[in-house]
Amino acid sequence: MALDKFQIAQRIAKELKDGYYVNLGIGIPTLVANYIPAGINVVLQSENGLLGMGPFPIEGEEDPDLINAGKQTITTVPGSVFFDSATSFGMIRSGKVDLTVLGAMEVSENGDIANWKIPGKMVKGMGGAMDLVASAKNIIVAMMHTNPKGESKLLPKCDLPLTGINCVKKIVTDLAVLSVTPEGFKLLERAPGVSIDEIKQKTAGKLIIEGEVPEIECNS
Amino acid sequence: MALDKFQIAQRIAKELKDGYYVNLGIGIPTLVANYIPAGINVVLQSENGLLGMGPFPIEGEEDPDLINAGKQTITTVPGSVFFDSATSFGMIRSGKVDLTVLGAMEVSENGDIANWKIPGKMVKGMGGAMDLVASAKNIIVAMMHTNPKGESKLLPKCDLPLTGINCVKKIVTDLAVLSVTPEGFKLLERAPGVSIDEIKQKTAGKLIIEGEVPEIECNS
Amino acid sequence: MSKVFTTAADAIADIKDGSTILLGGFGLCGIPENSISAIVEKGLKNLTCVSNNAGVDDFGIGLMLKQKQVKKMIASYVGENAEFERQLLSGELEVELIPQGTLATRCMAAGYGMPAIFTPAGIGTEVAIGKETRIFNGKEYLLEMAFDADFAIVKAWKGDVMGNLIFRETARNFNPLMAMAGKITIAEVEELLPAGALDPDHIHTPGIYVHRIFQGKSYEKRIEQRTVQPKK
Amino acid sequence: MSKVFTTAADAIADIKDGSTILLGGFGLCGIPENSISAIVEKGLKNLTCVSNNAGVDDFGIGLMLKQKQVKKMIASYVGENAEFERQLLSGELEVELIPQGTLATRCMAAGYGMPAIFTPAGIGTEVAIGKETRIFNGKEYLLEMAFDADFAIVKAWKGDVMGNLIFRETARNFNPLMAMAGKITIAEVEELLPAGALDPDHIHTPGIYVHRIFQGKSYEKRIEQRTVQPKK
Repeated sequence: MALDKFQIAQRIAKELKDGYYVNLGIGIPTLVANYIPAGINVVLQSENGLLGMGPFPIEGEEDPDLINAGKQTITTVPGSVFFDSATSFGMIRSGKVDLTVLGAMEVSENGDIANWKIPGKMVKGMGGAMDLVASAKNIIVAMMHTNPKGESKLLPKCDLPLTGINCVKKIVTDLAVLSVTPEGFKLLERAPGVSIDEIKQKTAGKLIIEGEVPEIECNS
Repeated sequence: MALDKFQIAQRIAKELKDGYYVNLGIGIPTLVANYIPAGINVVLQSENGLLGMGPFPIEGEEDPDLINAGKQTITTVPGSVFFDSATSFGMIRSGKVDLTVLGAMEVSENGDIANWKIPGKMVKGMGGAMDLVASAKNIIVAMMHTNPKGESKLLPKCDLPLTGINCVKKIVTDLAVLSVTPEGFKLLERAPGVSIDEIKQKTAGKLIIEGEVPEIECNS
Repeated sequence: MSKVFTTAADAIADIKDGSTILLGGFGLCGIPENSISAIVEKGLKNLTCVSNNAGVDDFGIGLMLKQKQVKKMIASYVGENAEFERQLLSGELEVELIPQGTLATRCMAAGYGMPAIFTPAGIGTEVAIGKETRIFNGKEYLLEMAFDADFAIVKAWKGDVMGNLIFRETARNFNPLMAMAGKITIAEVEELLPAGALDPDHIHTPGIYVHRIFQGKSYEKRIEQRTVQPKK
Repeated sequence: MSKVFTTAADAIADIKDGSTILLGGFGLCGIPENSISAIVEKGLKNLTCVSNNAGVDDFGIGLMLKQKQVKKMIASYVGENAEFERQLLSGELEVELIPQGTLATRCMAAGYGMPAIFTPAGIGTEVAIGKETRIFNGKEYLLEMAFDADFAIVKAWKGDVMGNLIFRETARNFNPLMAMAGKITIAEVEELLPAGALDPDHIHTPGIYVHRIFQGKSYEKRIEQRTVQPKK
């Protein structure tokens, strides 16, 4: 059975280590914050200018001066700090952010990512995505394995305009966990009950399967 | 009669305009702060990281965390602001400081300045001088017209290692006020009772004299 | 020589048609509401606006777009604006999209007197087309130029008559960077205080970067995405 | 994973002979007194020290020089130190002098992930020898590289357990810049506070840049040039 978006987020949360500074993109990545394992302290960065992002505010306590990079009202945790956007991207560019999680429309077997533009559709802009993917030392992509038409999003080469090159390290989809290696996508784990054949069939890029492929552990 | 160092400072103070941000170097330039004309408000920058430098503290009120670029204990005036040294040189480099006054060992007729190093002597370093002269939009040099050996410090070309090139706009010495023009040193004013001949004799670089050369007005 | 202006209209009075203006804010957070209203009121035309976003249909830079005052928009993300989309598709509006960090750093570069900076953002993408690249320590970077803008308009929380500014929370965002980058910088503040009222250790933008300052009126501070948890 | 260390000796325990260390401070103002003592105590050798100045004979980096721990000093001004002069003239000590703004900005560049910056400081002088120059808008600039340092050691006024730092007055100087630039950054503070004790709008160095923090002891804060006005 394929994972739902909450389970994808939960699986990614297992990649967190104590003391990590983490940037979570919009969509499924944001949900990762809900599954931080016990005993693990991470600091969430929001690239508009905040370290120490907390949950959404209690209704009635929204502060228009306090938003995240998705423009949502948020809160802070004790020890938080505000800074300007150049400082924010400075810490991203200098590799101080340990992990970046973001969504994608396509990932190629060499780690290229496309997630900002679809030719023929209104282009909204790349926001901070290009900065993040060009600089982050560890990028995990959270996405569905196939697009709504059923076509693979894990490709030999991206068709869509690129956001960045050679940058994705790991991919967690509804079907599998894969790492990006010099040889291609290496299958690390599969969703409970999902066959290796199904993953093969839905992965257009080169897929490497070595030995037993365990099932993803889902707590819920 | 040649000006003393206080009179040189006083003459330079007449170049100040209301609203100016000013960086004063060590030595005679520091004295300029004592002669700011009435009705003129200027903000003094210290390149270690302060806008709004005030006078020396009252004895017993020295604060080791509060020094100027000459490492002297100082005070601040209301509206002052502290910042790091990169911000400080950022505002210098981007031309936000209106006037820089500094001392020199030699100035050449094209506005080159040498003031940091004497071959054969222990070299202490350029400090912020190279940054200041490379970036300041308006540089006035305060110095004696000749060195202790009686040799001119206004030269066709500097002999000493340079601090910066094509940067000095005006020079106030014990003998004269001169501007640096594409044609050479232009004599603007002379010290009371000092003859044009004396200035000619003590200026090794090309000297331009046009029309009457008024005497410097000294209040004290 | 006072930097203090009484009204937004006075502070922006010499901005001319065709000017390039940096506008602070991220989404609708920390935007110079009063200055934007004054620009709309004045009816300036053919502006090039640099701002991370382009407002929404009826607020922020969206108000200037509605009056067709903007010739060119330079931004990193322009999602939430139907009128923007219409003008873009009809060719009335020119748009240049640049990565958010590049936008921020090109402002900072201007304020620090650095003519250009190197950033890896956009390497291997269409952003890099026609731009110089260079490898340092095995990594490829793009050369990006500092902004050269006639005016910067920013919004701060508190300011003093010397032009010193303090921002609040994430309303800081691009404001201090753009404040450094304008040839003329105009700051509107929620509270304008006398010299000495702000702690000199707490100031985000030193007054040397701010040419004009005024106290804004009736800030709406509209929230773009109200996300909350239910009361317990 | 706590960043908090109990003693200076613990915080610097893994610094090795031959390391490159950035040391905050301007003159004797805002220098990491406790860390310097610990480095002297530990007897580290062959260090490359980057700091605006080199202390005085019996304080600051001067204490390290006295023990002949410094192989190379990178600074902008090294005036006040007889032992320094002796070692320099005898060839025991290597010295590289660089303009103060270049020093500051090369630290900042490292912290901002910019591999190099352009500055006009030093154009036409011996500082430019062997360096790449480039003209932007008719003005010539030097290309200067970001620092690549093993450790940065800085001194702040207040800090919290997250590594967030606040500096006091002109003791800020190079400290926040070097804090950003170290592969490992060690901060000593006069007062170490719990998370949440510092106003998040007032923090100068975000904790992400600080790997270790400890509360220093008995700061001497020596004054180098005591200049005063007489009491009235």
